[in-house]
Amino acid sequence: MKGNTPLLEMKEISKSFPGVKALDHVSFDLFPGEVHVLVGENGAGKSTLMKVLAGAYPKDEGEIFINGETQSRWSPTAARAQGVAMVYQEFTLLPFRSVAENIFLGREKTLAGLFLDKASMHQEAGKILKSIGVDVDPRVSVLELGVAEQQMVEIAKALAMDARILVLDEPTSALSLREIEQLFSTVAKLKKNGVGIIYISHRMEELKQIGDRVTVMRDGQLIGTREVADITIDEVITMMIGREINELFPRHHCQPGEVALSVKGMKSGKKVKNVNLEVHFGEIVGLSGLVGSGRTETARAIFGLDHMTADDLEILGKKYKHIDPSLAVDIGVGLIPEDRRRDGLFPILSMEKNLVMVCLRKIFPNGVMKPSVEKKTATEYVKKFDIQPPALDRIVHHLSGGNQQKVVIGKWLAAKPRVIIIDEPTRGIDVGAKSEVHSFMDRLANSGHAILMISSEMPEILGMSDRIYVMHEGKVAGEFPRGTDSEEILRCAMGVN
Amino acid sequence: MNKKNNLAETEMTEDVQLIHEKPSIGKILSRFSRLGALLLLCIGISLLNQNFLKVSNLINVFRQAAPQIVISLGMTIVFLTGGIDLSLGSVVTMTSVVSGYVLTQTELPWWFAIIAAIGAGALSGFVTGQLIAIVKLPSAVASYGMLWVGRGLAFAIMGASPFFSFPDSFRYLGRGYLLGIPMPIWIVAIIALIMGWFLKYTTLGRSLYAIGANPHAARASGIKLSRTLVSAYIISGMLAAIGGIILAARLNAVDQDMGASFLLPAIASPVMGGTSMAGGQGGVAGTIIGSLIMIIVTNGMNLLGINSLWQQLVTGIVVVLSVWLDVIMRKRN
Amino acid sequence: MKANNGKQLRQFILEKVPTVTWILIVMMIYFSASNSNFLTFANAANLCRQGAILLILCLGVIVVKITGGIELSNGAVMSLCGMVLAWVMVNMNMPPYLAIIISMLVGILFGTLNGIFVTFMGIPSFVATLGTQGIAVGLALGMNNGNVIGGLPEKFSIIGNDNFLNIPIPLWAIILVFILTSVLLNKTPFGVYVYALGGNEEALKLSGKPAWLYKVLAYSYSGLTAGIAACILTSRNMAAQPTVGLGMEFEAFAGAVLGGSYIAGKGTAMGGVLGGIFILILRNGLNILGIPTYLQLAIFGTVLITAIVLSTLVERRVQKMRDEEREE
Amino acid sequence: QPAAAAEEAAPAEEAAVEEAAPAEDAAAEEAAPAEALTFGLVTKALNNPFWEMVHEGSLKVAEANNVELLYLAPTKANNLEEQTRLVDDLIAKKVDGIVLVPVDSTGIVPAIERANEAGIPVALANTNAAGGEVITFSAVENYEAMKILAEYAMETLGGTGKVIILEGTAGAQTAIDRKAGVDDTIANYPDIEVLASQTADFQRAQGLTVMENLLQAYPEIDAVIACNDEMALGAVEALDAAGRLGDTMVFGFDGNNDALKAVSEDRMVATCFQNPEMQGGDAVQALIDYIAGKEVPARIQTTAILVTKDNIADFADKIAAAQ
Ligand SMILES: Nc1ncnc2c1ncn2[C@@H]1O[C@H](COP(=O)(O)OP(=O)(O)OP(=O)(O)O)[C@@H](O)[C@H]1O
Ligand SMILES: Nc1ncnc2c1ncn2[C@@H]1O[C@H](COP(=O)(O)OP(=O)(O)OP(=O)(O)O)[C@@H](O)[C@H]1O
Ligand SMILES: O[C@@H]1[C@H](O)[C@H](O)CO[C@H]1O
Ligand SMILES: [Mg+2]
Ligand SMILES: [Mg+2]
Repeated sequence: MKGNTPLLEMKEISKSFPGVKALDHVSFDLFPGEVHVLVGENGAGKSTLMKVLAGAYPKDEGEIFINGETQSRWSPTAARAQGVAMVYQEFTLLPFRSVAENIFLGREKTLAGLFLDKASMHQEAGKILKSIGVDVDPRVSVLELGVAEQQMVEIAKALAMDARILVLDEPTSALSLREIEQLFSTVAKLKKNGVGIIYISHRMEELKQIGDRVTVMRDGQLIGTREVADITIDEVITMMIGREINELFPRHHCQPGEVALSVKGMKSGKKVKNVNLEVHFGEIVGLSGLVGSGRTETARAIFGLDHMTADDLEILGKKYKHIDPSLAVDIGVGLIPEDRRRDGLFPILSMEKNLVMVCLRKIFPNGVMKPSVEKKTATEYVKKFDIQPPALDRIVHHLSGGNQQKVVIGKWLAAKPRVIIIDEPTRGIDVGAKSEVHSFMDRLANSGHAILMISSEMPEILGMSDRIYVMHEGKVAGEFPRGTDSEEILRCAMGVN
Repeated sequence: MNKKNNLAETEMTEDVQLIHEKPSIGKILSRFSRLGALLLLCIGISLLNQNFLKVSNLINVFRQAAPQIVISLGMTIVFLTGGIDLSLGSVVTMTSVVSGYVLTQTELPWWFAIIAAIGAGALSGFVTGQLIAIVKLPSAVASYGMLWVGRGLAFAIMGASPFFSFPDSFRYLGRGYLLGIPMPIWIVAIIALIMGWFLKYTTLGRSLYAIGANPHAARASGIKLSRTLVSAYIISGMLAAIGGIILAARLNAVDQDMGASFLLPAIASPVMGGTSMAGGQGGVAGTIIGSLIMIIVTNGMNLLGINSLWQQLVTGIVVVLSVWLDVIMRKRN
Repeated sequence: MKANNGKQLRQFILEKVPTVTWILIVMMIYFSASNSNFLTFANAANLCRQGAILLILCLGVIVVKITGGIELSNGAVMSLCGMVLAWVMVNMNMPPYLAIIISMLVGILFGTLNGIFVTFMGIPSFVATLGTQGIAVGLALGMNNGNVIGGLPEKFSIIGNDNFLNIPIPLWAIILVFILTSVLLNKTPFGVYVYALGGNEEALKLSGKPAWLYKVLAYSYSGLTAGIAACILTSRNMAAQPTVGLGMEFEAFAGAVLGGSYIAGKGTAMGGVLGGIFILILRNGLNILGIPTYLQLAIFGTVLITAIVLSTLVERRVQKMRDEEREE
Repeated sequence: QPAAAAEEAAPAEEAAVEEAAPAEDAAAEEAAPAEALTFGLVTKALNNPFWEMVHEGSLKVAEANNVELLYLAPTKANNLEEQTRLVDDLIAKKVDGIVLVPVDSTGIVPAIERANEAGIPVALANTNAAGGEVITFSAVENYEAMKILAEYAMETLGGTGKVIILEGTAGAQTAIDRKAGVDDTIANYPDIEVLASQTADFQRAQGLTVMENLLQAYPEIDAVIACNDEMALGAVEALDAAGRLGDTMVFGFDGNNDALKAVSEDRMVATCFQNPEMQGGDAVQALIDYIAGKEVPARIQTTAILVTKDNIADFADKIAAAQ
């Protein structure tokens, strides 16, 4: 493989955003028929490097070679012409338009160069979708698809370009196991056809599954490139964070106190059919289950974000018939949401304003604020969570993913809730930030908080929970003590007894 | 267990040094770019015409700007939440018609006319807010509907003929002086101070920014979305009513068209003052500057004797250019 | 099978046809029952003639609205186009057909100006089109000292008042602009890009297409419709008045909204036309019933807001039904 | 001499009233037609009490003759496009006659021609049109009336001073004639300096802003001659607010109730009463007569009365109605 000219060579690429050097002389190459995995902490610069490759961002410095030829003018159009196709980390579909229209966006088939040739677009879109095992009518609008199907359409859109270089930026974060398998077999097929694939993922196990080579980035710099066969996951992680992680899950002891939260016979929407659960002070309770089993909806219902009914809802010793988020905040319940961009952050507001948003009404009960108190509170949490950079006036939009998550957690803890619901505490954040979040959770429980943790990552469930509930089709299907093995939990989640 | 509840003491081991970012020259420039534009404008005009800087003219400028500033502040509040209130112009009309009705068709005292007008503004804002918060109409659509409702009510209350000739006590609000300063300027000053304080130092004010920055997160942070939104529209309705009262008192009459011409300046002033229509960003001072720029451009043209027929052309260009300047300055950051 | 038919009917009533259609039908039944002069050929022709201006503007607005923009300049641009149109015919003796082309070019020019403000200068469309409104009104007023231009060549009145193949020419104009708009939106790549601009502009940029160009073109198109409408309006009055179109932008906006385009990336030519017709017929019907003007507006406002609320509720219901179906 | 003009005018006005009275009687005498007639009245705006007076005058005559009268006006003041639509809707409604006050004398012509085609008689009130067939035009002689007013203004000024003219809606015949009346009068007074002549679209709010602006540019203004009362009253408010009402004389036109009141209170110097009730009533009467097959004069002239402090007592009832 090394003997050929590389399909792609990026040499000494640099790129700055206002205040951030996102890429600092990074070099990267790709050979035909290989899967080159790109890993790194949140904000390491992976997506930025790939966006430079796709022409979405102009580079400040450096050169791009395709098949050994230097490219003088680089733009989305040029990239496409050279066979670069990319599945972006962000949503790039048109929600109200048809699947076919999305797949062919910008490369429409026309009759007489003027009018859309819808028939042949539908036909071809159908073929591509089928080839990756997706059963979706190309005529329906994207709005009607589920998240996983939408992600598969994004992939089909890239495949439709007959790319020689295919970039997949975290393609699997929204996919279920079955779809991930489909994707991997498609990748294998493409490899055979000599396509070069760049694959970005935070899921370390995937690295071993499909990667040929791996490149690690940190803080906008290239740390190194290795053959996957020659390196262990632990070594990769060390490269990523620049130190060894000796203890992934800090949770050891637990002294449960009184019942903090108790829910009986709760229903909400179509996804929550019958939920019974209890969380005690000083305890981390894991809520496991398959994607779509209704865990997020359960959390939202308890917190009052969605409408719900329950036979019995008792929080901190008081019974409630109805609950809404503002009441929940007042009585000491916090929800650290799954979708932090949507439900957690105020991207254009400063770190300080984000951090005090929930506790505002608590620290200023008469509605009039004191700037000094506000600043003091925010400072406290910046320090406590080591948010980087520790600049109170910085707009959180400019922070990296992990630091954004710390702001969301900090914002909630500032309100001093006694019952904390955390939905996917470490989704989309890198290994370093992950262990920090875990140690926070551990300390919170030890200091007497009641924590309900939803997670799709089995190691996290097993490593952090003092007790585990498993949901299946909107119901709590089982309860397990710490130390239960993963197979038993999975069986329960799949409804097998 | 309770004493362990507080993490603070145990956790603050490492002493992280906060970064206080020194504002760069560019940042300072952009921060004051609007004020700079206003000053440049003033200098330019005063070089061309000595009358401009006369106290009497400046007082006149502020007096003319008064209703527009008050109404634009109402729009600012709504912009902060990420909405827009297209009904403000007709709320101005409707509320001043209400005050005109009370003043001329009833025996009620003049101050009751003011209360009635502000009440009508609040009510209209309440309905707009409900349409947005409860029915979940986009704000442009809901307030657009209310634009016609407000106009319709104004016409219906007034019938086929306008109200005029108001008592002097009411007209004092439009043309009276207190300590040598016209009443409209007092009113604006007081309102600006209250609104500035409200937005900066109250939790409700902060909630408005939060909703504009991200309504989902605002709800999930325990902010009462509907109530906060509705109060924003109520406040803007009330401000429109106050603008209407100043106008009616100045004109000594109300007619069914008087508010319509305020809608567009009310949109342009906050935007020119750096309030983002997308929500979550902006404030009182910018809006005042934006309004003043627009008024001073007109005033300057009058002083320079430019035919009023061409004035809208110049205003249009100034609006575009000053927003452009703002865009450039923001990008620089 | 039966259930399936029911579903299709439901889909037709709620999804395929904009809600405003049904409200429109109810309204028309009420007006025709109340006054025999409403549902007549003469009134239909009247509506076509007077409605052409609004409907054509609505079709331009809908394109801008789909891209996620707002168009507030078309009333003023239409006035200016009318002034230029009359000016070149009266003062330069230009033949009407050339003058018409000039009117359209002026419309396109000012539409393009909007587009440039929005794309290159990054000004929000609300403010940009507002600025253009001021510029256009200023020019329209200034160019003839605020005066009306009359004395247009006799044959120019054909456009606004005569028939071609027994159909009023303004109706032809509506039909042509309607077909042009629907073809552009549905049958050409340009249409796809217009929807993409509103749906996910980033996606369009990433696909390597010059998004700015299509955005500018969308505004130019709206300008073109203002130029076309100006020809009809000027011909109907046989005079050009500098502020004649003022306020028209708000009616056109209402039409676009009622036609179901208050979300960026959504909307159809049909919706725009139906929304425009709704406004037109409501005002016409109230006039024909003989409701005094000052009461009409209150009714108009109430009906408008009811129609908007109803459309929204229906839309939400449809979305819910869709979600339920997806569940199955 | 101005007083003389008023005296001259007064008897003429009485005559006009007499003229109208028998016509009403005649109509009342006639047996009511089998089917009641429906007329439409279209004015320029709703934001000027002047139009309500035209409406009331028309309504009085219509009711006395068992005619139904629909009253429509553009919701955007003085808007030609909307007014054209209103006329077209009345044609579609097949009313029996239309009393029309054109916003724009040229631009309205095709609408009148469409009414002609539909066989619907049109009577103009207050403002003339530049074409189309109309059965009559009922109004004052604006040029002459304005000359009388302007002449009075020149007298009061003593033939010298700085003057501002506020013009009416561009393109309206009333505005054009009145402007010509002022201009031609002032042409005879070389010591009069016209500082500015701007339109305020016959509206009070615009009169206020235009005047506020002009006050900035001109530190010395001796008189404002406004082509209608609404603009004059707007100017009065601006002057008053600037504390300059004592230095500047304001002249108006129309004789609206609150303008008359302003004259009685010395806030305005003079106005010209043009009897809008009669303008509307006469036009309605003409339509009724025309339909009944009677001869109708092509021009019905309403008498204008110069109103000053001297004869303001004659209008006591109208001033009372202003409150
Ligand atoms: N459009 C932008 N404007 C400003 N800063 C940006 C922009 N895009 C990325 N950055 C910054 O550049 C740095 C690299 O970001 P990038 O998205 O490439 O990280 P990543 O490695 O893809 O992280 P993740 O794993 O969270 O997706 C971060 O500090 C980020 O905040
Ligand atoms: N806040 C939300 N608003 C709307 N839809 C949501 C929200 N959160 C989740 N969903 C929808 O729920 C589905 C995901 O399943 P759900 O969240 O109910 O299950 P879960 O057990 O929490 O699984 P996971 O969170 O791992 O996806 C997706 O279709 C997603 O669109
Ligand atoms: O004659 C009338 C009145 O003067 C009125 O004030 C405006 O319109 C004119 O035509
Ligand atoms: Mg990334
Ligand atoms: Mg979930």
